[in-house]
Amino acid sequence: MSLKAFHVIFLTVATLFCFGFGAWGVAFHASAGGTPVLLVALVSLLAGVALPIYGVWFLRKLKHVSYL
Amino acid sequence: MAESHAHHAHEPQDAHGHGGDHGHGHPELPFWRKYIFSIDHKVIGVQYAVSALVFLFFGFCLMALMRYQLAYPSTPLNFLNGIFGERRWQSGFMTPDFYNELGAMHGTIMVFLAIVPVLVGGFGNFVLPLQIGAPDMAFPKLNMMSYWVYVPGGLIMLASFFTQQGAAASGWTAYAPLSVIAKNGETLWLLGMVFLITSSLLGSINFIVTVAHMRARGLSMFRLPFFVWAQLVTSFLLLLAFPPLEAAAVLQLMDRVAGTSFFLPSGLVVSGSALQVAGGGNPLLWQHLFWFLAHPEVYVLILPALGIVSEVIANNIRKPLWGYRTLVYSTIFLGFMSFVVWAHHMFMTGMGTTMSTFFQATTMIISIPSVIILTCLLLSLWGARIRYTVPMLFALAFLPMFGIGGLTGLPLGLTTSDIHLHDTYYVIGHFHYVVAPGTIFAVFAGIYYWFPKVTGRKLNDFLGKLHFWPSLIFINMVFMPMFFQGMAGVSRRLYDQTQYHSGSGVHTLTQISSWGAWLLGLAQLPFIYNFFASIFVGQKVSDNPWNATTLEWAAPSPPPHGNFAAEPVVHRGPYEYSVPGAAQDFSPQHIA
Amino acid sequence: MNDLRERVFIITPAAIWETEVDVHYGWWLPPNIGGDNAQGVDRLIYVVHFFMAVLFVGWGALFAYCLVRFRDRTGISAAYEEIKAKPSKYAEIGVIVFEVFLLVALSMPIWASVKTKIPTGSDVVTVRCVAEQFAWNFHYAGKDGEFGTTKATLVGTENPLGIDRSDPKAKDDIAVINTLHIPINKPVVIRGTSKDVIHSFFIPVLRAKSDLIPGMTVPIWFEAKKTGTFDIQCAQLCGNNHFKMKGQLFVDSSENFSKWLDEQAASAGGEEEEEE
Amino acid sequence: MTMGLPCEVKAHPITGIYNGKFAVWLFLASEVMLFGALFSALVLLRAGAASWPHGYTVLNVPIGTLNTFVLISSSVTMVMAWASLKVHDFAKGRQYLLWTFLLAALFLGLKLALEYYPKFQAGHTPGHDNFYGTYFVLTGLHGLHVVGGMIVIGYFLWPGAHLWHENPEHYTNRIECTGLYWHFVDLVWIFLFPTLYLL
Repeated sequence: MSLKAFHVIFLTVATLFCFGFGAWGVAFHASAGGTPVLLVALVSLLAGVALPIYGVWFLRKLKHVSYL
Repeated sequence: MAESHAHHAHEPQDAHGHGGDHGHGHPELPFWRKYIFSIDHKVIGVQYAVSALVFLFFGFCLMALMRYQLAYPSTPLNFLNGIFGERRWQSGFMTPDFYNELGAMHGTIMVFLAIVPVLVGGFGNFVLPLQIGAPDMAFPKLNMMSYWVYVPGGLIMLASFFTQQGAAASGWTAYAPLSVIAKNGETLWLLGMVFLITSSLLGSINFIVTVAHMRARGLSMFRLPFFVWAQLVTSFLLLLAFPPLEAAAVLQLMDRVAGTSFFLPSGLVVSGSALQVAGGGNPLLWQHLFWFLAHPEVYVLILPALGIVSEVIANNIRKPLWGYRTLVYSTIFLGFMSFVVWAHHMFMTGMGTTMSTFFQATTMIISIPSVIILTCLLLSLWGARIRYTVPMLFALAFLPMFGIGGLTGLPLGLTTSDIHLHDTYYVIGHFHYVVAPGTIFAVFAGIYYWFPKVTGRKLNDFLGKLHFWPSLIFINMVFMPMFFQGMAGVSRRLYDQTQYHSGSGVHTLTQISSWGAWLLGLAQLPFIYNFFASIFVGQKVSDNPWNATTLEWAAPSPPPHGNFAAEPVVHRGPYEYSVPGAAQDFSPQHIA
Repeated sequence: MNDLRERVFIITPAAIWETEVDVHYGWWLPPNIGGDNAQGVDRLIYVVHFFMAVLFVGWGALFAYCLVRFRDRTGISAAYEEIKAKPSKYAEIGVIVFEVFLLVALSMPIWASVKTKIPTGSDVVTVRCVAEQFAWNFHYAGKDGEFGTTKATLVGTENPLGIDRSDPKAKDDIAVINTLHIPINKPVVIRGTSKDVIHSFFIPVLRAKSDLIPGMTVPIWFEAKKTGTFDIQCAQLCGNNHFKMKGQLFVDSSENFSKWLDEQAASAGGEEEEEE
Repeated sequence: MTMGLPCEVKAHPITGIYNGKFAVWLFLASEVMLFGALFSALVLLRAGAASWPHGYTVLNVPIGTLNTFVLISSSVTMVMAWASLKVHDFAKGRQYLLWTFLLAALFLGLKLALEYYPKFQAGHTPGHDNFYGTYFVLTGLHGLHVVGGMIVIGYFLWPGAHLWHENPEHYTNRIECTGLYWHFVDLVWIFLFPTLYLL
């Protein structure tokens, strides 16, 4: 598996993490309060949206590189 | 040998190129690059083998000392007082502490510093690239590094004997909490283990890539000699089983030096006072992590040995091995299964029925491929024309010895019979039959078989037989009594067995065993002499003195740097002996 | 006796008896004085070894035959073709079937009985066993049948178990070192644990063995069918005096066992008065 | 010395990859076993513990999250370095590599200054209890992997950079291998962070 393929896997896991963490942070804020946590949670949700967009751009850029 | 220039003209000179190769404008490598920090797989293989044999001998000496204490627990040896010093030897007697150090270090040295390095590092390194027709390993520098990581690991282990508090004394299994509250030698042991594990990891990666990528043209996976398959499966075991032990070693190191309590439960009271740690740990965690490595490790000790034995048997029966593919599949299956049997070492830890059912079932399952492998080798003898060469004698002796070792595993693998036999001498007898008359005989078979390839000279036959027969007799004299001692209920790792009535009942057997060990030591003298003398005065032989078929015999003896004069091309399977219609009774793989 | 020996004896908190045991230990399994479980262990050991002997002899005979018949001599040549070996296939299937039989019929039922059918009821004798470097502490509940609480902080040379004598349940508790008294023909449950390192409680004549692990309590149960004095061994390396971690098992008649309990109770009560 | 071993640079016809990539994947398999064993140890200890704090009550979640993003970005710059080398843009590749190196250093700096140091100040050493024990072992071992990665990246940034001029494809391959390792280290953190900080 080349770095290209591994990067795609990495981005998938990172995106899942971003949404997961965002959800956790919002829930945590709802029950226990705390501004810093809410802030990083919102950033995380934004990153969760940004990462797949970057991923598509990345795949276009490396169209000619093998997955193997 | 001159032809080698044609193909590898850009390479530095052949290390063994007797004079004639000089003056072509290639700079000769300095001594330290050629023999010490060499990146040639053959030199590294020899380095590994020689270091490991030295450790093997050292580990044997530790055991010979222990055997005296066991056989004559009340007869002092006063002349040793001065030699070993007050802490180790008092008023003519070994101290119990020193006995435990010898025991722990004997196990560790034999497994991690002697057998694995000689099988994988030694034979694997020297033979494997030759057998697949490769110029070297895939990563020559990594190869050098794994040897030079192994050396400090070994030196740390040895150095621990000379520290003030002595070496590790908690057995080669280093069970917590004993090992955590033990003296400083244990810390050195853990450090040494981290080095040895790292060395094995580097080596195993190198082997796998080499087998996958460096095979000669035409050498498909099912044309590989069985030895290569055995090394490949072994490498996967090393690669995947060693890291958990590395994790465990790190955790135990933390427990010892950073005050954590991963393996220490709450409320420990040591020598009458409460231990000042946070507690909350679990001693069984260590055992799980340790045996997750150490069971696959058993197959690391035996699979390459089976590989060597198969090569030697195939060559000396002058016919193809029976069921080559079955052998390969069984070996792969063994490798997989070895990861799911580890807790059969832990039946006595209060394990319930669910766990034990699983682990004794997997243990029974893993016995089946071993039976199949032995059967294949036995059936290979049918219709053969057996040449009783010295390597063949060792290889043949391996079969029943390994058989005894394997069979005696059955009562230990069944929980109910294990209740009585667990941690008795029966266990010691069992695993020593696998690794001593088993693996070590395979190592001897390999040495006698490949010595002509390494040196261009043969070991003396008469001395070889003088080595074989006494060794066979005495090694059984050492280990056979242990089954009876175990039956009688003698516990392992006892400094003085006669303290218990079970031990005094079998004391004669203990003494027989000890004498067997010392005589076994004497029986190695012809070998040691033969080994060193033959390097210089052994009978010079051709490149293929055994009329063998595999690729290593296609290279010159000793093989030059880069191994083959021209890259070999493979036309057939590994054991094409006595092919009907062929001119000779062997058809080498590389001859069309 | 030389210096070292004496010193080793002093380190050991245990007194080592030189009394003669009541069975002969030889070169084979020691006498079996246990109940059904212990007999089951022996049965499996015998059956497995018979099976191993059959395999080894059969295999060895074929091996020896091959070595002689197919030796290198003039006039014979090796056969290139593989032989068809149906019998070996049957032998392998036979091995598998027999292993399943060993596992299901002989091993698993006994193990289940040892591990899960821990006897309960009024005639069961329960003893706590706390192993330490290098002694076995046995703790009997006394007349009330209930164990008093123990605390690690109270552990000392006088009170190796750390029994809290202020607990009313602990008043009549009995603590003994390296001596295990049990009555004949009654189920005995040992609740084993350890103070420091892992020990292994092993009574060869009862075919009973279990690791005693700090932080865990493991039940070990057995019945003794014969009175007498026997060895308790440690089967797990536990430090430099592992070899001396010897206890004695006294299997008493019912009367002698009650008598012994009464004597111990009297002396336990006496000790307590001294303390107060 | 050029050995000219088979598949050192070019892909093997059957496996489709070159030696180094194969070796790195094998190495990563062993790393999976290493971290797997430690995660299992954590699970076993936590399951058997009398009490075990929730990570967010004692650890600094915002700093941990920030560090997670630092590592994710470093993986992006790492892969960009390789992509640039693939199109023969050495200057740009090296720039991205430098960014990766700096982000790794930032991660370690934040970790040491804002996480380890205050905890040691408060007496929360590894020996405090098994929560801190596992926390320090897991994050410490991960930190060592980051240091290892920095050493490798640093090597290819400075002393090892000349390989580009001798054999650009070989150099690009090595950066790919470094990237595979670096992605793995980052992935470990992405699993480590929720396990330790959020559960």
